[in-house]
Amino acid sequence: MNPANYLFLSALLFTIGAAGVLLRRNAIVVFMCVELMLNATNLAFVTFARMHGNYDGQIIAFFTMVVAAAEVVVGLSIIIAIFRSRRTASVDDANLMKW
Amino acid sequence: MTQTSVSSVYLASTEGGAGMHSVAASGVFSATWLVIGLPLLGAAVLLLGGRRTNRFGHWLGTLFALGSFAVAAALFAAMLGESGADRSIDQHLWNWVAVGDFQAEIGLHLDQLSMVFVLLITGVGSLIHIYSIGYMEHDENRRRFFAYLNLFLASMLLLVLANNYLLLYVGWEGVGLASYLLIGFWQHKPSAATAAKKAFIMNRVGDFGLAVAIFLMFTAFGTFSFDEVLGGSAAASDGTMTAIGLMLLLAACGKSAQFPLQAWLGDAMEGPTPVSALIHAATMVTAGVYLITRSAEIFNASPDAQLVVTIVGAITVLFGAIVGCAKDDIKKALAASTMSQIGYMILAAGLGPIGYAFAIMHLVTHGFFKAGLFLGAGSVMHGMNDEVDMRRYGGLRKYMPVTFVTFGLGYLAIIGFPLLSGFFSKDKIIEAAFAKGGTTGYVLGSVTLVAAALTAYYMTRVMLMTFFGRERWKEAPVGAPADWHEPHPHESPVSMTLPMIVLAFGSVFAGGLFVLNDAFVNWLTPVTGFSHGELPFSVWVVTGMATAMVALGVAVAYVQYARREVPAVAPQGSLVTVAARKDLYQDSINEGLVMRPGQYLTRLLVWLDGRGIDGFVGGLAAFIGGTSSRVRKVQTGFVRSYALSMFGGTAVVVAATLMARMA
Amino acid sequence: MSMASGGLSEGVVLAEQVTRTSTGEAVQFWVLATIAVLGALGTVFLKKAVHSALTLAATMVCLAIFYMAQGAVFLGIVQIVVYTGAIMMLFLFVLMLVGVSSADSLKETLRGQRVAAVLCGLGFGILLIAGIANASLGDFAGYGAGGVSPSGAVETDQEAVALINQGENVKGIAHLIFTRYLWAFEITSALLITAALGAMVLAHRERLTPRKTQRELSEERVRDNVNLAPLPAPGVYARHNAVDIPALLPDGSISELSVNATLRARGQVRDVSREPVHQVAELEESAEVWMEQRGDVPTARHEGEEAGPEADGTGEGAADVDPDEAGAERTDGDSVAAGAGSKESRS
Amino acid sequence: MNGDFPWLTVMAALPFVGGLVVAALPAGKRVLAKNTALAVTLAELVLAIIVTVKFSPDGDRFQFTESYAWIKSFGVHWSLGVDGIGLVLILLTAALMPILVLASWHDADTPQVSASGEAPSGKAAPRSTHAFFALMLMVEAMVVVSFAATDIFVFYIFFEAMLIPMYFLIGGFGGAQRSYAAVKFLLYNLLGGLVMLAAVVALYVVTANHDLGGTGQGTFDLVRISQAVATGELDMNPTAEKAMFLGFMFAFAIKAPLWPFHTWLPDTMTEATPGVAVLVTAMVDKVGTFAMLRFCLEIFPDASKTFAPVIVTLAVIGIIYGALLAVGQTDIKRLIAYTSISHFGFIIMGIFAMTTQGHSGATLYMINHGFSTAALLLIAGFLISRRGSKTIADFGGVQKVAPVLAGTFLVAGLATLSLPGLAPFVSEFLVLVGTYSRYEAAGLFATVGIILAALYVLVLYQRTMTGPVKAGVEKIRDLNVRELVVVAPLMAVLLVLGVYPKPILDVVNPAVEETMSQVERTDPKPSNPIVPAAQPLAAETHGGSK
Repeated sequence: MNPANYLFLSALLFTIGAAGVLLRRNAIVVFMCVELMLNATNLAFVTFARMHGNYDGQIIAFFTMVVAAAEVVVGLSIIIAIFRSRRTASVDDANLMKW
Repeated sequence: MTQTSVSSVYLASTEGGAGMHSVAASGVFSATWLVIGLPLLGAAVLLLGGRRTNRFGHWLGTLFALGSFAVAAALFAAMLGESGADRSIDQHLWNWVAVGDFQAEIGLHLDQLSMVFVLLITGVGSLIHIYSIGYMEHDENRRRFFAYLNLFLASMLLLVLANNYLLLYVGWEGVGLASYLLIGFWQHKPSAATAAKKAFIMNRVGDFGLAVAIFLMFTAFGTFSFDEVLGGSAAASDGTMTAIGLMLLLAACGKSAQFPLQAWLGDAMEGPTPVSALIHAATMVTAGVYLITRSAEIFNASPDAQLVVTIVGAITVLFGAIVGCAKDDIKKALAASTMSQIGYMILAAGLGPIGYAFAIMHLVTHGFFKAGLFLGAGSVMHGMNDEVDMRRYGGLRKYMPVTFVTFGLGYLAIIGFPLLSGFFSKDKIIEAAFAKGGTTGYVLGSVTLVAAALTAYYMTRVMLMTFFGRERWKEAPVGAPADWHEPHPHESPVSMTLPMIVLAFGSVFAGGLFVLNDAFVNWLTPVTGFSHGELPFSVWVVTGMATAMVALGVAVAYVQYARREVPAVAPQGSLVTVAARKDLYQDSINEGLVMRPGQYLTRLLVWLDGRGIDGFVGGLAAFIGGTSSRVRKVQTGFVRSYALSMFGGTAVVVAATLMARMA
Repeated sequence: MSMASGGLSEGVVLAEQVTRTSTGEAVQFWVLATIAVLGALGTVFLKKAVHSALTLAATMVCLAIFYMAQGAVFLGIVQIVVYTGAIMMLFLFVLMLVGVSSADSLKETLRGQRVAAVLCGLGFGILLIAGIANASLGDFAGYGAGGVSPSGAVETDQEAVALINQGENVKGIAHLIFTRYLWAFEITSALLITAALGAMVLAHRERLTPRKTQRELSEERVRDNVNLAPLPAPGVYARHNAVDIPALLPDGSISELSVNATLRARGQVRDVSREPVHQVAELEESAEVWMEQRGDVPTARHEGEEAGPEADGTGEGAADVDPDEAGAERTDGDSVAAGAGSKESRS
Repeated sequence: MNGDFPWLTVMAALPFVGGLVVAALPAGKRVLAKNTALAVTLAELVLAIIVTVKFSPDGDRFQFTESYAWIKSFGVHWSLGVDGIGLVLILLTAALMPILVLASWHDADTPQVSASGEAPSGKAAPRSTHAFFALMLMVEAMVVVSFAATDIFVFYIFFEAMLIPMYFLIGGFGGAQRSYAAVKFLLYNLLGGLVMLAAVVALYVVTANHDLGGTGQGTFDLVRISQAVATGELDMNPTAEKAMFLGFMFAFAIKAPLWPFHTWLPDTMTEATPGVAVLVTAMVDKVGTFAMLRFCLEIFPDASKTFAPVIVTLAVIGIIYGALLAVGQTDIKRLIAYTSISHFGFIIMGIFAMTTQGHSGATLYMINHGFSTAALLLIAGFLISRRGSKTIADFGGVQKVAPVLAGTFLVAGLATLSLPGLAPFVSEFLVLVGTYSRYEAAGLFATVGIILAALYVLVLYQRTMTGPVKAGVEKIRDLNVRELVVVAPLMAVLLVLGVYPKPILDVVNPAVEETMSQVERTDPKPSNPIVPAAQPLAAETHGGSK
């Protein structure tokens, strides 16, 4: 097997995640799909690191995880705050900020 | 043919004469600047002093004018003591504008020609100052009036004393400003304000000519000082000289109210009468004649320009005379007369060296008698509740004897009664016109003769209607206001009659003195040059013809206005009369050709600016605003739509990258 | 796990440059990749968010194994601990707060969104995959002992190169983090603190009115004059003291007030109004049996107390009347239970 | 020669710091704020006078130069320095500011008219006076830097930053439509500035390609670039040069404003308070014309020559157009705005005539127009604030009730129509002569402007000041002491510069010579020179020799 397959897998997962973001209305699921996309990129990073034989890609993936953790914390708080005031977790319901 | 011979005669005769080799001012002459400085200081003191100077302002103003006259007289005396080129004096004051080749100085040039003008301006000007003390006695703004009079004198003196065209331009416009202020002195009258504005703007049209003439001089010679331009004029091309000449003529037309810029003069009668006297006799309208005479070399170098000058002069002579015949307003009749007389001068100046001296001579004599006539008219109005309609005068000789006599002498002088001032000066111009030679000479001569007859006619008419005949002022006019009361004609105070008497002396004797030994011509020749034209016939024939024409004019007028009753209301009159009363439709023509198209153009442009240029700008803004208000609907508020567009964009970027890589 | 460790060892072994992996890794890849993709699809398409979370967790674990297989041991562990362990659990907590049971409707409400999303996704995926397929990826350098200089050696510190060459993943990463990426690493700490603070601020709910004191509460209660006395405790006849069992009123119906409002709202009230009657009857029966066995004469008590015959009558009649009584009780109880929704909870 | 004291930086910093101080003064202390602002502007004037005195016209072209590295990565320096042209404009700015502060004394104290045009009620915001004067000082600082900058980037920054305080000055104080005017002003000028920015960047790239900054870098140093242009070291691609020239020119043409980019000016001047309107026309707009002379001609001499006929044509159109529109206006301030458009036409025409007279005249014109328009606008402002209307038809006979006001207004008007003896005449005549000697037709058409100028000034004067006293006019008071203090120096300057412009010209002329040599233009020679070649200095001495 060619290790490049990891990259194909990464692309596939990323696309699925992106489609999920576009298709799902539940904010939590949308968020999960975002995480999926991040994970996909991490996989690509790790693969690239292996490709180049150094650890820089892994470091980036590591930072991505840190950022993702921070992001999840804040994002989920926002979802909760919204849910608390509007009793819904649907991203379509938060649509007041428009023209 | 004749023309060329004349100009060659001129060239021969003025060798070393008109070249303006002058000496720097020293001795008495170093006080030349005081001539201008004194009235200027007077104006400044009176204007800045404000109400504090109200009490003595008129005396102060008169004092400054008289002081200026005294300095002028001293200069004249000193000049008589000099001879030849030493009579031409330059006084450099300070460098004004110096940019590259453009070198303008504030410098004065006093020579025989300027001297004549300085004496006339300060002399007659001072008399008018004195007269105004009495005339403006009851005006609350008398101080301001004297300030403006002083300003007027200063500007006019600057005009005639400048040693370059740019400084002359300053005086030129200064005169325009002073006339604006004085014509519009009674600003509360809308008609006065309008007349003042009209005068200034028509003058500005003339100023345009002067400005362009200076541009032309600068591009042709790189300078615009009198000595350099005039000295070099022979070297320049004909076309350039003709262009400069015509532009100078345009300037002269504006200031001297010559055709086609004559329309402001009649309206200028809205100003107080001393102002009219000042404008018509001593300042302002004479400036054009001065300019042409001063620029003699330029015109001598361009026969075409000279021809145009004579044509303009001839037209104006007749124009003024015809209008003068129909006016019932005493001041407007005199104004038309001025226009006609200045026409004489312009015509004479256009004749070249044959005429310059006579033009100036007529200018001086005219200064005397026209000032006298206007002051007389002012005196009449003073005694008649400011009535100006001659049809409401009549038989006033009994009530104002001094005015009658002085006015009468002025009248005799202007019609050219033998041996009075006007006789000599006008006769010389008629001679010179015939002496021009050829068809032109005959045409011009005939015009001047006809005009002489017309002058006699309308002046006699004025005289008769005012001082003789039935006392029409005793009857209430048709449609008189309820508070109309009969005027009580009375003689004016001494401060007013005294100047009139002095001027009457001038009217009577000036001409005779001037022709004695050709004193005047000899005096001016170093500046203007002089050549005797060759008359096609004897001098006495011309004199005889002129006298006959005058007699004819007087006779017709006598028949019409002394033998017949003068109606208190103007009769219908013939077509010509109606046209003349309306100044030969000059205002209608101006309105139709300039004012109305201008107004429409202005309105169109205002509309265009708002709707066109700004409309485009506003339209652009509205278009962008409208587009964005439509495009903003894309912002649905659904975060997934935004995500979709982002994702689509990413896909496009990836596609583009791939395409770039593939290619 | 065995496969994971196998992959791991193989990954580390991969010292020389490779264009193909070992068969073991290939097998592992194909198996786990399938799971990972299925998990991802599940995340997107499963109706319940909880299920999505679980499938996502599965995908993440697969990825963790991939990391380890590719020599990123540290990252693999972090992936499991942080991602699967912490983050996904956070998701689940939030799901619980928001409501586990609420299943999403998968019906699309935005016009054209679904079609466009699928098209975009397909296009993007195809483009991306085409791009990768098209890219000249070259050889994989790999890690491990063997002195092969990694291609990125120029940019990496000597020491790090050495560590990489020794296959010391954790040490190598540690070295990089605390040398080259120290600044970024420090920044992440600021980021995390900020995120923690942000979460607190966002989740915090500001009290809009001042807290009521006990005194105020009691005064309010008196003023309202509703339920002045303490609310009835739950439980029946001291036989049940569970909070979801309402107390019975004298007429045998249940007292709503005795049960927590939340339980009532959820319909989780257990109605036992029928049971006590039934059980009392049973009890009495057994008591009679017992007494008969003792040989005691109940009449002595009958004689001693006037209530005796009544009790007898009741006792005797109980067997007769019981079915009727019970039936009446049941209908009564049913109606109450239906009202409170207790029937469902019991089933 | 000038020591090492950073005069220009101090001059730039003083109003800036002064503005901050004024803004920070405690609320409600309006008088203190005004006095502080006045003191700052007077101190600035003193500085300007010191600098002018220390300036030696025969010395180096740029004096008081200072240069500090600012943004090293693309060679930006805080470089200041003045030549004669910049110096006199700085002097103009410094001289006008105290006058403007005095003239605007009460403008910000009262609440402003609401957008619906309702009469203001209640009290003004407690810090409105502070804000007004602080912004004025900020503008002064920026204008000074713009005139003194010898680094194109520094110039650009201040050229653009000026819009910010101006926006608030126009939008915050003035007539009912002021916010419309402010937005229009901002957008219009911003558009020009952005186009210029592109040209500035392009210029940097071009200089970098020619390695003017050394080590492969470009430079923004004006002196360096113009030297390189003059020596041929920087030979730009003609197309690129034209494009960059147009980019610069576009911004300046809007700022100046040149027809047809003028429509923001009437709105701005009509709505702004008189002081701010003067600030716009007398100083801020002068930055545009100054920059044409300084940057367009110096950096792009060839393109300037190529486009000169077009720009001169536009300028002539502007002269006539502005004058005709002024005649047609019904609003006093709008009328004055259109006269300014006409006058800016003269200035731009003089610049692009590329003759010594044209350049010196244009520079002098900037000064004179500053003073004359200031006088006209401020007096008109006094008049308008008394009557509460700016419609010409509401006035009439003011001369009767307020003779001093009318008199000074007339003098200002006469200056506007370039009456000889008053300052603008000299400059206008120089511009006309300079233009005529290169472009005869343009000179002739522009001269028609002097007739139209008489028309619009006198029509305005006649309708407002003369005639019977109209209802509502009779209670107009004459100028008070503060207003006289405002007007008197302006009148004095107009008179003195009219008869003795030498001090200014002496300073300006050497700078103009430099510019002329930069564009490689010489004055057209007279066809029949009177002065023989043997006497080249005759022009210098011929006055004194007699």
